[in-house]
Amino acid sequence: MSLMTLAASGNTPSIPAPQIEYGQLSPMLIVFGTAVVGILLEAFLPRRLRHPAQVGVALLGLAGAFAAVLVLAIQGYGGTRSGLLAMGSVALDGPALFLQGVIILASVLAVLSYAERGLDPRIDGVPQDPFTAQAAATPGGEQEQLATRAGFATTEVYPLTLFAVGGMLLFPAANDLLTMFVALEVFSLPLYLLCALARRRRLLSQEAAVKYFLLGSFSSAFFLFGSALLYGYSGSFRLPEIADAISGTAPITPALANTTQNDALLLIGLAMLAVGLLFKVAAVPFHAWTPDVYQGAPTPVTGFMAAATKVAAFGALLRVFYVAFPGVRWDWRPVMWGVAILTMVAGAVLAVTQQDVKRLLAYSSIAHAGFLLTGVIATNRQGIAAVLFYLLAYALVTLGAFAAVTLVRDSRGEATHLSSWAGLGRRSPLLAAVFALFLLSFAGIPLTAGFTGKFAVFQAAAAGGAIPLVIVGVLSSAVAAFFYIRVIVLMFFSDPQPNGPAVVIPSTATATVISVAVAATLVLGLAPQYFLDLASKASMFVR
Amino acid sequence: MNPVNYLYLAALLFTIGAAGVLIRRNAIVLFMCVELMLNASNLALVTFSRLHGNLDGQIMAFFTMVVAAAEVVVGLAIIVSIFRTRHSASVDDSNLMKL
Amino acid sequence: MNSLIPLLIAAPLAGAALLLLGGRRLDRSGHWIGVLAAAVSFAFGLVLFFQMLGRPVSQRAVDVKLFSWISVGGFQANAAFQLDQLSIVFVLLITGVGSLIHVYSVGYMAHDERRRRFFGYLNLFLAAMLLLVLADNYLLLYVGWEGVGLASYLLIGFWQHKVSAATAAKKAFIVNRVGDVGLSIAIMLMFTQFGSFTFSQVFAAAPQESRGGLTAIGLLLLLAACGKSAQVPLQSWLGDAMEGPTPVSALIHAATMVTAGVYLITRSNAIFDLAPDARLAVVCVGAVTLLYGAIVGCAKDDIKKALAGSTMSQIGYMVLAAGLGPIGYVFAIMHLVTHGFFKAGLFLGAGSVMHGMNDEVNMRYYGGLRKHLPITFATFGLGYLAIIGFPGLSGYFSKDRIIEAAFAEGGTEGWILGLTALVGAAVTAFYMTRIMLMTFFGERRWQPDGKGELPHPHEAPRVMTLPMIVLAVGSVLAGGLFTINDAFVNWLTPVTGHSEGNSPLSSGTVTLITIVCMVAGIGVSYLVYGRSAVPVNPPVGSALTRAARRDLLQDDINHALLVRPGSALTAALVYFDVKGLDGVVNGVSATIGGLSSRVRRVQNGYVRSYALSMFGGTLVLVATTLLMRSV
Amino acid sequence: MSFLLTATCAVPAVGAVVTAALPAGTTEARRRTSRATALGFSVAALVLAAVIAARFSPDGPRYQLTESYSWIRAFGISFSFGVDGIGAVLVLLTAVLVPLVMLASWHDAAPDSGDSVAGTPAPDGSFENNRRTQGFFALILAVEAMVLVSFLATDLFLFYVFFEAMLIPLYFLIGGFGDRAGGPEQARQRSYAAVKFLLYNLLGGLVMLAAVIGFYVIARDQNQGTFDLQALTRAIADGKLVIDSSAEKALFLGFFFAFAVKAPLWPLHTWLPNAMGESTAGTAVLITAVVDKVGTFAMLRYCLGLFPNASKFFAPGILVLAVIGILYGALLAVGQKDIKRLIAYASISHFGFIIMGIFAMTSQGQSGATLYMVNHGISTALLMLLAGFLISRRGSRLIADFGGVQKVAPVLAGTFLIGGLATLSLPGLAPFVSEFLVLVGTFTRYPALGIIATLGIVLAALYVLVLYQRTMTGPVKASVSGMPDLKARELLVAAPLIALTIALGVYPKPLTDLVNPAVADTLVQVHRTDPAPVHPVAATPGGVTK
Repeated sequence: MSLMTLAASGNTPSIPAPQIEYGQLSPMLIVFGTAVVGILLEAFLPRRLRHPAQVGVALLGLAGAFAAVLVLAIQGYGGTRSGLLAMGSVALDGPALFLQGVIILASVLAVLSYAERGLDPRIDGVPQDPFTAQAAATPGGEQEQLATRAGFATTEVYPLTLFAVGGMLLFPAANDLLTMFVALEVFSLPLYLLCALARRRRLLSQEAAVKYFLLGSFSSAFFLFGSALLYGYSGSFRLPEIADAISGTAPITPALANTTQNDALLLIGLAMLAVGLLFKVAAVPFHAWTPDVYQGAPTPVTGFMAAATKVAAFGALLRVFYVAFPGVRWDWRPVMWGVAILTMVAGAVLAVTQQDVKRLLAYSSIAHAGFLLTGVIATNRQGIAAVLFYLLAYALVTLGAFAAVTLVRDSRGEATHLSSWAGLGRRSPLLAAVFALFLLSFAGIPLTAGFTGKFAVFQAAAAGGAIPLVIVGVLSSAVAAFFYIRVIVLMFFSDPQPNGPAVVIPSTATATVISVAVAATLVLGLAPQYFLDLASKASMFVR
Repeated sequence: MNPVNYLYLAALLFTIGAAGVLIRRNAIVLFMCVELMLNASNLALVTFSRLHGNLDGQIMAFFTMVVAAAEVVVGLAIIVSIFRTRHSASVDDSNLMKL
Repeated sequence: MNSLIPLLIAAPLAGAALLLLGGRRLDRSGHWIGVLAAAVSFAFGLVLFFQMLGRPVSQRAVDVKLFSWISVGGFQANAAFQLDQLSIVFVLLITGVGSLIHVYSVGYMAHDERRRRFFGYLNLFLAAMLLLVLADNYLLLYVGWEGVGLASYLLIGFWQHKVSAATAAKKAFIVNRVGDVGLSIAIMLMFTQFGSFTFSQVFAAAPQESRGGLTAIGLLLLLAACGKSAQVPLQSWLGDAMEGPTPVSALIHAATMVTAGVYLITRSNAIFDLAPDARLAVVCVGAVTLLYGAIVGCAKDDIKKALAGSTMSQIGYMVLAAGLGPIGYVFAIMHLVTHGFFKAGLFLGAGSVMHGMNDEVNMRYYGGLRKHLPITFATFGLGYLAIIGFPGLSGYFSKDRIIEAAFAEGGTEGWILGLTALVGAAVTAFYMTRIMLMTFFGERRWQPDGKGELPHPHEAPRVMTLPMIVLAVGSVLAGGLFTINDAFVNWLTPVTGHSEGNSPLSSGTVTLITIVCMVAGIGVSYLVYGRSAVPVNPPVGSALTRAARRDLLQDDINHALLVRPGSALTAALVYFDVKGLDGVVNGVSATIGGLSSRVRRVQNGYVRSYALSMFGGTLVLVATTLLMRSV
Repeated sequence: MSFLLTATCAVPAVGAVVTAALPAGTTEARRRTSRATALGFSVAALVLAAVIAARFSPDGPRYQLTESYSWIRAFGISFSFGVDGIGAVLVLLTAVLVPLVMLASWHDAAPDSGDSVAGTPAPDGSFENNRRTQGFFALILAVEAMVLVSFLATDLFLFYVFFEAMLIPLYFLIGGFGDRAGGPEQARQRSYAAVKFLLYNLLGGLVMLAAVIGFYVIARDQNQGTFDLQALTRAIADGKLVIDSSAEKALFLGFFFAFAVKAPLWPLHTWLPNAMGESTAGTAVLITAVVDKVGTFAMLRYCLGLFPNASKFFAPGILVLAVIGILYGALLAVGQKDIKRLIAYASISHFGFIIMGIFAMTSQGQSGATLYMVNHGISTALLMLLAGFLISRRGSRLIADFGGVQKVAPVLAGTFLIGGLATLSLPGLAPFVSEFLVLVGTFTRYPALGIIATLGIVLAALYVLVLYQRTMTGPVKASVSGMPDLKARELLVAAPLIALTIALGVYPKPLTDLVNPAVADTLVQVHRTDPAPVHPVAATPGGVTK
């Protein structure tokens, strides 16, 4: 029966009012609500109060959301009581809660490093944060100088970030493709803007924003078209229903019987959906935006993107593949094998010759995406748990690393060229040691968080029969180790440049970020049992 | 008319949009091509909705439109600001960062 | 009283430790500590000897186990000693002659600032040699064996500031190491075959072993003996070893070191008896070395090197005798003992001459010294007579019996060996007479030293002459004493066995021919060096002479065969390591780096090309997904 | 359950933290405090190691004093410690060497030395400069702690973690505290050496990681999802854990590769000469005498214990590589111009012996190899530390820059000679016992290889004596004429090593008693027995026990 005939019959069935479980959705609602409050504050508060107020509100909101996540987890929504919310469009289960927790943690740290105002010298007694005084002013123009003098600040970044966080919280929890698409855009659009807001080197910043925006929307189009095809195949956007259609257990309508025979719809849709997600996780060959955007964006934003986006995107990737497509894993696994291998190898090899520390970390994040993909490919519970744990470790260490990058500065702002990092270990051994610790964790040296994560994903992959992937993984780890160590060599065993950068003593905000990251690196490396258990308990998707 | 033809049209539009992204230099045109891709998807969605006889696809199309509108806001803001800086909307001029 | 046996070694070892660790405090009195240690050991040796005499023949050999040294699975090595008739002979020779050399050194090294250390090394030498002859298994023997090598290294290179001395010391050690490889492998082979390397057990099990196995063991032991006893082809170190102070040469040549090879072969008689092929190799080596040493000895102008050639030749006799088997073992040892006396005497005499002649060693710059150094002349002369086998002196008895035994080997072999030995005897007489004539007779050919002063030859102090006199007495009497009632033969027979063999020539005939040969050698020598004046500058000489002066080109041969290819190989390997292996390592990293910078170019900064890569990636992804299904 | 083994590992670890946390070394007194603190901790570790050795009963079970604490249950990983005879002697070795290395390096990490990191002076009073001494000693203690854990761990994963982690402090020791001589070029060389060391070993470790994971997955599939070594070996012996032959070979190679890099086995050795050449003598000793032993130790314990059949399968090939290494290392040593690189190549030759002994799979070979690890540690430490004293006096590592040292510094020359003689395995000194056992053990099963390897002893004599001759003998070169003899501190370093060299050469029984039962157990694991003598002596061989 077509829709037209349905409407014509005049016998419109009553549409049931949607049932919304506000309590269980509270983490996202709190964040969105805080973001709205932030907009209002922006509108009504005097300029000088905005910064403290926005930071405070943002942190408060995130803390509230985190508390909500904790409460939900304690109440068992991550395990036995997990279920579907909002008419089945949002899932509340272990992976969702775990990743939401991680995203909120990462956001808290990101907000803290946004709030850092002690790094750039004050201008006319006004402390300078990492963001441009007035985004609309042309770089280097008169208007910009005036704005700077006047102590303008783009405090809109906090609500923007909160919107992004809200989207990210929703993304891994989305149980249908519609919600997922909306979540994708909700967290992407603020990020495009955030990229453009750097105080220094605004040309690069704007360029990063343009690139990110164009490529991001390009990939969204693929995602959307993929969704459309899958809808065409299965008649539904719901992930479980797609799975049912694939396995043939769905109630058969005539149209469905027709389309489910057309595997091309399914497979092309799957591939295009995967493109959208792989773009967000920065897998090769959809990675090209990563180095440029990471380099150009304001460093705190880069940290936030690198950490939280990856977590959210992997969460969605896991859910899509584990909930919707387990029935066709023999089709997508070989392809994902190829992507994983390409990502690990290309990320590691390309990083070898990088000269900019932010680009280096970008390529490193690509390589890590490859390692994470091996966990996704495992297609077993251990794989889920391993990816969850890896994301936790990776997110915290990444934020720490980017926060550390913000501290190395010369007269033009952050000194990200590697040559200016030479001899940093002699000028500032503490920072160099901390950064070295992060690098060692990235490199997967035992007793650091990175090693535990790597071990977890590799063993899951091996258990899933992907031994060759593991071998490629360890070999590219060795290549990756090379460039991490190159930085360490540079910091500790090279002569400092005569006019090299100085390390600025940060305020409590950045110091907190770095301390938390160090603690996480060590705790997740030395005593990861609790978090592994947590990830393991959370490794069951609800359908 | 067989609804499948709409699907072919959607695929064609999508491809045209993608080709436009690859070929055109002007950021605005590039962005319009992306919009074209989104609308191609919308066409597909609506077609499938009709095919399956449920409303999900049409609802999705509405959402897509909203999202596209939001994207335009953000995108134009970014493109305009970079145009003001560089006095050029050519994406090929933005390659300070590479390698 | 068997606990004295370890003390035999402990005494000189303690002396060495005391002297080497004691520091400068002992500089003034240290040398006497060294002498005392040697003498005490000699005293212990005498006590043990008389105790042994007092026991019935069957109970003369005693075993003392100190502790289990190495014990892993079936590999059981004990620190255990065996004192039997053979070892006591060596003990007495080593400690007796050794003590005399110690005493002599007190005088000889009186002005050397490092005298204390010298005595320490001497004591170490004795200790190592005693360990060698007292060990009850091959592994412990090996310890002494290498210990001797170490001590000789230290002593030959004692004057380390001389490049030649340091080089000679190194050469001695390394050449010896080549021989040691033989001993090592022999021990491993014994362990593999018998599960043991203790003398008694190996000898007991030897008869079950195949002839091939025994031959292999025998040849390996021969290789070891060649190294230590300076037999061809491992003879090259001996001549250079003269770089050491003269008492060291005396010690190496008479009492220790070079005798070790003969000891090893004789000790292993149970193996050689069953391995005729190995024995044949032994006699060949002995015969060749015998002539080799003799020829070299004829050509050298350096008094010590001439004596060194003589030693090589005499040891050749001993090895030859030992290789003859039961016919010869006893005479090998007997010649070894008598040789110990007269060669020590000769070297100490040579040292005395050098002492008088400002350390000049070239005999062409000697001449007419008999009046200036009467005691030296007398003792050296007696040693000379003994070595050429002058009837009635000790060399006569021992060497004669070896020549006899060589003939007694029988067959063509016997004739060849016997004649070789005879030729050797003649040549010995020739070169020894040459030394005597050039040194003590004829015109003075003394050369001024660096300050333009002629040497003032003077007799050495009593502390040096006394040992020379004692040794001279020994050189005269030892041989005679040993032959009374075949005392020496009977003494050793329980250890080595003895058989008379059947010589084609009667004993008397051999003796007669030997004496004729000797006289002929003396005669020729007199014609060359006695009748006419000795030229100060050596004549060009025949090709053989020139070759002999260069030790029959031994170093050139070693150089061409081993050193040059060896250093070429080393250089090639160093190159290979850096460019080859390390090149691969660095190449891998360079390849990755190169790959990286090439692939990097894809990241060209143009957003449209990024989009293209995404689009291409999507197509590939879609295509492969579809392909996977169709496959 | 006693806490002895944990305590032994913990003491140096705590020491490292405490030393690093001491007030900055702005004055000599403070620096002395930090050095003394570090030394104190290392001596405490030595005392504990001695207690372990004393409480270990050779007749008891293989692993004793065991402790186990849960660590990462998710992967079946625990903090399990246990000591066997092989571990005990290596723990002792480590504990003995570290204080001596510290004593020898007493002034190697002094601040404002002008060389600091990169050939130019560090800014005076800078943070880096003031922390230098503490950093150096703390890093040494950290290495010690990690090495001890590796020797005492009875959990495969625990072992792996520390096997890898110890690279990091060592890396900083190599790269940050190199040899003093030379300018920027040498600084470049040093950082090259450090990076090469780390990457090479990391690559080995990562390959092993893949094998560890593979092994774990296979074991878990058969309900043996644990990393506990004892449980695993028992399961293998009982047939509860069956690894398919080709998988076993692959896993063996994964493990072996890591150990062969670390040991190092020819042709994976090229990092060692760089690392030893460019680091301080103390660090070089730490690398070759202590850390590299973890590699050979692990071959014996893990390769043979977990993969008995693959070990047997690959043994001939490995033996060939080992023999090549013996001769190759020795020949390369002969060709070196640099004292430290010479010693490094000599070590490569010696590691060939050790590996040969292990894979000959006879009791003599393996006991010998274990003793060899200890003895090589002692002798190389002696030679290398003395070489370090020598080099620091002249400021050059080139052999050609020396000559006639014995005349001006006889004690230095004499002790150096003893070190050299130990290196060439002179009978009567400790290395002889082990070398001969290895050779015999190899010969009984592979006579040809045994014979070829024996040639190595000639080459050893050659490189040692050539080194001694060129540096110590001959006329005194002007550049060494004012060279002082050994100081009391330096003698204090050399004396115990010399005493040990002699004592263990004369009476190795305490060590063999500890090692033999563990080796016997290893041979049981690989189902190998010693070849019987062809013509056994009629009576029981003298003094055979058991």
